[in-house]
Amino acid sequence: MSSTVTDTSTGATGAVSRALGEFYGSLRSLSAKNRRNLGIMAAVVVLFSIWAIATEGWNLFMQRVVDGVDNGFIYAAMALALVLIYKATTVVNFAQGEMAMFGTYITFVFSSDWGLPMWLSILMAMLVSALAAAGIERTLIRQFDPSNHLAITIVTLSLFLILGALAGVIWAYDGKGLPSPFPKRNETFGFLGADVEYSSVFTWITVIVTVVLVTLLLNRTKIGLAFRAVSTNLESSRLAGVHIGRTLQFGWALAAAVGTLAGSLYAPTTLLTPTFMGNLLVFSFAAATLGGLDSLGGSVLAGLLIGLIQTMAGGYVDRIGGELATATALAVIVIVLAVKPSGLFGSAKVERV
Amino acid sequence: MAMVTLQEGSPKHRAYVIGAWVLAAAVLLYVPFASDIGFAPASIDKAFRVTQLNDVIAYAVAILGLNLVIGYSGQLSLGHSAFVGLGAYTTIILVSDHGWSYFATLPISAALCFSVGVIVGVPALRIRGLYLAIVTLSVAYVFPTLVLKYESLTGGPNGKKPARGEGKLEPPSWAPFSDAGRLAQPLWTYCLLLGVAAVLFVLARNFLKSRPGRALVALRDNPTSAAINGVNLPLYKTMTFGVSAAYGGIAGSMLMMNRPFASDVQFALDLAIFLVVGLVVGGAGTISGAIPGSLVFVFVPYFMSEWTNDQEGMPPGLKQITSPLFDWLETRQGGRSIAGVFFGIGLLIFVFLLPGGFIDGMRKLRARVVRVVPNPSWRRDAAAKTAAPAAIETDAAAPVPNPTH
Amino acid sequence: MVALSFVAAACGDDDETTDATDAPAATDAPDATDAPDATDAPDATDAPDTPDATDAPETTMGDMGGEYGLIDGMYMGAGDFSLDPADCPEDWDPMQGITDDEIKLFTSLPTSGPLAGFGLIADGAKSYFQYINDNGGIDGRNIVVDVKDDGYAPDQTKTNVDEAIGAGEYASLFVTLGTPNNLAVWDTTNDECMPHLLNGTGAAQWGDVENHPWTTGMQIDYFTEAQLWAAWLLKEHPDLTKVAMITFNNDFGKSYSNGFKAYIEGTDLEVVAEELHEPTAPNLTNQFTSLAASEADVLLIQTSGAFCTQAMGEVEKGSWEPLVIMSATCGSLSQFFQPLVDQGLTGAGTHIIQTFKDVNDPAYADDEFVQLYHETVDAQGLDSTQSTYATGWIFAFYMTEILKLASTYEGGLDRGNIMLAARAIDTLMPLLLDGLSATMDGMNDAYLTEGGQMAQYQVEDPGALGTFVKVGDLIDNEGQLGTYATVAEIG
Amino acid sequence: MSRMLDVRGLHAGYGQSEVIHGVDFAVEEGEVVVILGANGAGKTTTLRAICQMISTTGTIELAGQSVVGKSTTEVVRLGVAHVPQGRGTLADLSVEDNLRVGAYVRKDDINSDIQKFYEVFPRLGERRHQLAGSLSGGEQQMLAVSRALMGRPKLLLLDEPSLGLAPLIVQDLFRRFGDINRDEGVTMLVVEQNANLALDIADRAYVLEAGEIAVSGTADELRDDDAVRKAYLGY
Repeated sequence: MSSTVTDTSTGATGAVSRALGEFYGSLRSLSAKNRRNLGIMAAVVVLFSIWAIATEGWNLFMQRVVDGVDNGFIYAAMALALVLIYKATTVVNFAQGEMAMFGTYITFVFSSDWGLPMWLSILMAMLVSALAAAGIERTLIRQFDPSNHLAITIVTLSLFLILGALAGVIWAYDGKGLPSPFPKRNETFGFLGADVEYSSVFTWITVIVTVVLVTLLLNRTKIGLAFRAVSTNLESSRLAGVHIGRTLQFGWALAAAVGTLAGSLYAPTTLLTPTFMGNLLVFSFAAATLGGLDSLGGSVLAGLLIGLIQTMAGGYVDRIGGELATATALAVIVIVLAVKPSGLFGSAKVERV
Repeated sequence: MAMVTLQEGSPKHRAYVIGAWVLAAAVLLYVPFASDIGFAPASIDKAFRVTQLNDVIAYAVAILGLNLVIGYSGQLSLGHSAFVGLGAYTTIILVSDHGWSYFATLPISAALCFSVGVIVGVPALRIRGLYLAIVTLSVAYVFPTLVLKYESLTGGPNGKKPARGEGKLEPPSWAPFSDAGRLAQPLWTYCLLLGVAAVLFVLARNFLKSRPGRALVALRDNPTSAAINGVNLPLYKTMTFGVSAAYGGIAGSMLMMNRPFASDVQFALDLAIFLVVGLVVGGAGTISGAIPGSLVFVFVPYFMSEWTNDQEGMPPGLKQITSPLFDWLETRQGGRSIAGVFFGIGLLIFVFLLPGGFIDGMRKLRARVVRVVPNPSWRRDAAAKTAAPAAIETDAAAPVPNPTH
Repeated sequence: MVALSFVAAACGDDDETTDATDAPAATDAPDATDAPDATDAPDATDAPDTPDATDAPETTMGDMGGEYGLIDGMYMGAGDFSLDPADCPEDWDPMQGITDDEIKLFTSLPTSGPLAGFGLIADGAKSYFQYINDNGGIDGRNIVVDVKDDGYAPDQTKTNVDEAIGAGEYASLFVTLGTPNNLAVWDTTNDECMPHLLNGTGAAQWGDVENHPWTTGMQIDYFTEAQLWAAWLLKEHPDLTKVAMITFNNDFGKSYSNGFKAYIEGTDLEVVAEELHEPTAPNLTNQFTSLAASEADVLLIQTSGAFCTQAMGEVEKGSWEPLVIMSATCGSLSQFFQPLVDQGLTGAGTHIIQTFKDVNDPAYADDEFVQLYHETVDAQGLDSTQSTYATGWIFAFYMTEILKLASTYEGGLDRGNIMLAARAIDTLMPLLLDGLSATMDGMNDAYLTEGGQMAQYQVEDPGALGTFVKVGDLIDNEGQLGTYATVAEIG
Repeated sequence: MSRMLDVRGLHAGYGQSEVIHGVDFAVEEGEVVVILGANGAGKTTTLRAICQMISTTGTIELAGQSVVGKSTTEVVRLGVAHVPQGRGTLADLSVEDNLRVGAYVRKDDINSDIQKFYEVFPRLGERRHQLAGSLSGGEQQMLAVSRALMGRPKLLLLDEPSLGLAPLIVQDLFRRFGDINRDEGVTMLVVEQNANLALDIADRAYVLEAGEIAVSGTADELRDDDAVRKAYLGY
C-alpha cells in the first residue's frame, strides 16, 4: 500500500493539482453574480465561526470542526463510489449501499473468521466485491440496453432487496464490531484544543489517497479513458469501437471496491449491521450531488461541507439540535441545487437524454 | 398472428371494449362480495382480506400519481412517500383532533399536497435527472423527522389515531351489507374508496388526453420539440408535480379511511422506493398499470412473508423441496428475512420476462389474440397532435419512457 | 430507607395530597435494603421445581378456585379487578383459541429488518412452550404460538393484530414488541376483549388498568428504571450532581428522561445537558461533543440497539470520563458488548439496572434453572448462549403461569379467566434476581416487576467479555407504582 | 475498384415501426457517395443500420463480409467509422482525449496521428487541453471527423455534417472532406440535406424518400435532373 503511494507520488501530485485546478476552474467559470453569492456564503461562514467561538469557546468549536471533517471524509468515501456508479450507469443504483454493506461483511469475514489483518481483509474484500460487481454487471445489467433505464432500475431495486435480506440471513441483525484497520486505534491526540483520533487522521489520508488513485486510474489508463468516454457519450463511444459492456463492468467493479472501502472505514465508527449503510448513504448521495455527480474531487469537498454543516447546525443552533441536523444539511443541498443545478463542481452539462 | 382482427371504431370493436369494461367492473364487485374468494383460504378472515383490497385501491392511486411524474413527464421522484404521509396525517389529524368527517378531509389533503408538490416542483424545473432524485429523496427522508419533531401535532413516534371508539366509517343502514358484522365496515370502505379511485382514474385519463397532458408526453419524449411547439414548459412541469402530489395525498387519506392510524415509519423512504417498484412492475406510462403494481405492492410481500413463516398454502411439491431450507433457516437468527430475498429474486425474474412492466406484457399477450386495426383517420390526427415536426426519427429511437429524465 | 424516600419522591416530594390509591401498597412495601434477605421470598435455588407443570400452581399460587373466576356472569379477580363480558362484542367467544388439546396464542414482532434480533424472543418463547408441552402442557393442552413479522413498524403491527383478531383463532396476544406498536393496537384489543398480555416493552402505559384492562406489561418500566438510577445515584454517589443525557428521540428515550427528571426534583441532582438523536443518525459523535462540553459527572445513555454500543464507544474514546448508566435494554453481553470488544474497546465501568440473571454469566453457571435452560435450548438445536432466547423463556414462563392460574379459577380456563390471572400472578420467575419479587394485584398493582439491582460492567481482560458486578443494594419497589394513573400524574 | 459497401434489400426500424423498406445501394472503394432526402426519409436510420445500432434485415456487406447480426463494436473494428448527427462530441473529455478514444481500437502508436490532425486542423492543436464541449460547432465537427479518422477506417459515415453550422464553415468543412477522401483514400458515405454542397464532393448520389430509394445516379446526373433539383435542391 505505502510503496504504491510512493511510486506514484509525482502522479499523485499531478492529480491533486488537477483536482485543485478543477476547483479553481469552476470558481473562475462562476459568473459575477455567483461569485458574489460565494462571497456572501464565505462571509456567513466567517461570521458564524466568530459567533460560535464567542459563545461556546474555541475548544468546542475546534472539536466540532474535527467532528464535521471526520464525518465528511466518511461521506466523501461513499460519495466517490456513487459518482463512479453514476458515471457507469446513469441511473440511480438503489443497490449501491447494500453492495458496500455486503462488501464490508466480507471484510468482517476475512478479519474475524479467518483472522487476517484488517488492512489485508479490506483489500481482499475490495477485490472480492469488485469481482462480484463485475459478475452482477455481466449477468444482470448487460442483458439490458444501457438506455433502458426502467429495466436497470428494477434490477438495482431487486439487488437492493436481495442483498439486504441475504445479509440478514447470513450474518443476522446483531451488530458486529469491526476494528479500525489503522494503528493506535481508539487513541486520540490533542490538536488546537480538540481531541482527534489517530484512526480518523488515517481515514482522511486513505480517502484522499483513494481519490488520487482513482483519478489516476481514470486519467492515465486506456480503460479509464474508455470509461470517461462512455460516461460522457455512450453512442459515440460505441461508434469508436469501445466495448461498452466491459467498460461499464469496470465501472461497477471499481465502484464496488471503493464502496467496500468506504463501508470498512465507516463500520469501525458504528456497528456493522445489514442496514448500517442506510443512514450514511443519504449524506453520501447528498455529497455526490452537491459535488456535481461527475467530479471526484468535488464530491470530497462537498462531503466535508455537509459534515461541517451538520455538525455546526446541530451543535450551535438549539432549535435544530441533534434531531434536525440531518434535515438542515439536506435543506442546504436543495438550496444549492436550486441556485446551481449541476452541483458546486459539476460540469455545466447536466442533460443526458 | 392474432386470432381475431377488429377494425377500430367498428361495432365489434366497440363491443369488445365495452365487454372488457363490464368484465373489469364485475371483477371489482365480485371479489370483495363473493362468499369465498379464491385467494383467501377459508381460515383467513374475509374482513381482513377486504381491508387489504382497500389498501390496494389506495396505493393504486398513489402509484397513478407517481406515474404522472415518472411515467408521463419523465422526472424521477423518490419523494412520494412524503406526499402520501402528508395526506394521511392531514386526514388523521383533522378527524381525530377536529372531528371532521373523512370525506371532508379529502379536498384539504389534496390541496395541501398540491401546494407542497408545486413547491417541490419549482426546483424541479431547474434540477433534472439524478439531481432531482436527490432533492425528492431529501423530501422523503426529512418527512418522518418532521413528524417526530412536531410531536404535539402528529403524535410523534407513537403515531396518530382517533380517540378510542371514534373515527369509524360505519356503513349507512340502507347498504345491503350493513348487517354483515365485522365485514360491514371494510366493505363500506371498499365501496367508498373504489368510488374515489374511479373518479381519480378517469380524471387522470382525461388529463392525459387533454392538451396539457399531451404536452406532458411530448415533453418526456423530447423536451426541445415540446418547447418549440409553444408549450408552457415550466407551468406544466410544476403543475404535474402538484397534481401528482395531490394524488399521493388523497391516497394517504384513503389509507387512513381504511385503517385510521398513521406513524412516521409508515411513510419513510421504503414507501417511496416500493411505490417506484409498484410503478415499474405495473408499467411506467400506463394508467391501468397502477392496479397490478399496487396488487404486487400489497400482496406479494404479504404472501412471501406468510409462506416463509409457515409453509402452509405453498404448493405441495414445492413444500417438499423447500422444507430442508426452511428447517435450516428456522435455526438462524435472521432466517425469516429470506422473504426479502425471494421477493427480490421474483422481481428480477419479472424484469427479465416482462421488461416493460405488466401492462406492456399483457398488451403483447393480447396482441396475439386480438388485433385492433387503427382507424387511419384517427392515426393521422393523433400524429399531427403529438409529434413535433423535427423529431420523428429521434422520437422513434426512444420508445421506452426514460425514468431518470 | 431508600425505598421510603423513593416512594416519597415518586409521589412528589412536596405534594402531600397525592392520590392514595397506592398507599396500602406503599406501607407494606418491603424495605429495599432488607429485600435480599427477605425470608418470604422463595429462594431461587428452590426454583427448579417451578417449571414443572404439575407442582407449580401449588407452590406459588395457592388455591384461588372458589374466590375468583366467572361468578354470576362476571369475571371477578384479585385486587378488585373485574370484567363484564357484556362490555365485549356480541360475538365474543370466551373459549376462542382454547380447545381440549390446544391453546393458541399470537404475537407480532420484528423477525426481519434492523430489529430482527428481537424476533428471537418468539423463538425462545416457543422453546419454553415446547418444553412445557413435552411435559404435559396445561392440563394436557399444548401451547401453540403463531408469530407474524411487523418489522417494528406500528402500522404493520396493527395490520397483523387486526388479521389475528379477525381470524378468531387466538385465545390471547402475548409479548407483542415495541411501545408504539402496542399503543397502535391496544384500543382494538381492549374493544375486542382480546387479552393483550406481557407486552415486550417497558412503557408505563401498560399499567393503565382503568382504561385498558385487557393489556399488561412484563418488564420493569423505563420510567421506574430511570428513578432507580436516581435513587442509586443519590445514595451511592452523593457527590456527583451534574447529569448529562443522550436520549433516543422517541417515547422510549423520553420515558427515561421524564422518569429521571420527575424523581430528581428537589434533590441535588441536576440535568445540565440533554442531546436527542434520531433513529437515522449516522453516529453520535456530534451529540457527544456537546455532552462532553457540559463536563457533567454522570452520563445517562437512554437509547437502544446499536446506539448503546456507539454511545459506550464514544465515552471510552473521549477524554470526558463521567459515570455511565445505561438503559437495561442494552444489557445483552453478546449483542452490545461483544462488538465493542471486537472494535478494541471494552465498555468497562458502565452501569445497568438488572432484573434478571444473565444466563451466560459464570456466576449463575450452577443455577439449576439456568442449567435447565441451556440443556433444553441446545437440545432443540438453538444456540443457548444467545441470551435473547432466555428473554423469550421469561415471557413464556409468565404466560404459562398465567394459563395455569386461570385453569384453577371458577369456570376453568377461558379468556376472561386468563385476563384475571394475568392481573393476579404472584410468582417468582427463577431467572429473576434473587430477592426481587414479581406480583400483580388487580387494581392495586398493575406492574409485575418494579425493582432491580444496579450492576457495573467490569473487565479483567480487555480482549474478552467482562461481567456485571453488583454495586449497591437491591432496590425493590414492588407494588409501589400502583397503576398508570400514578405515573400519568407525575409526569 | 472493389466494392466497399454493398446493401441489398435492407429493412430497418425502431421497435415495431419500420422506417427503411427494402433499400439497395453500394459504395465503391475510394468513392464519396451521398444519400439525400427530406427529414424523416430514413437517412439516419440507414447509417445506423450499417453500424448495426438498430435491428435490420437484408444484406449489408462490408468489403465482402456480412455485418448483419454483428455488434456495433465489431462493425467498427471491421473498419467503419461513423460520425453521428450532432457530432457525438465527448463533451467532458479534452480534445486530445477525444482523439485517443477515436483510436481506441488501435494497438499501435497513435501520437503521430494525433500530431497529424493538429496540423490538418490547427484550431484543434491550439485547444488540445480544453474540454471538447467548450469548442464551437465547427471545431467540434472537425474534432468529430478527426476522431473518426483516428481509427484508420476503410469507410467513413457522415451524418448531416452541415447541421447547425454557418455556411462559410460548412463550405470549408466540405472542402476538407474532399481533401481527406483524396489524400487518405478514405471511402465516404455522407447523409445530407444540403444537397448542393454534398453533390460537389460526391461521386454518386441516392435520394431516399419515405424509406425507399427514389432516384440514384452520379452526382452530375442528379444535379442535372430537373425533378430532383426542384424537389431536393431547391432551385
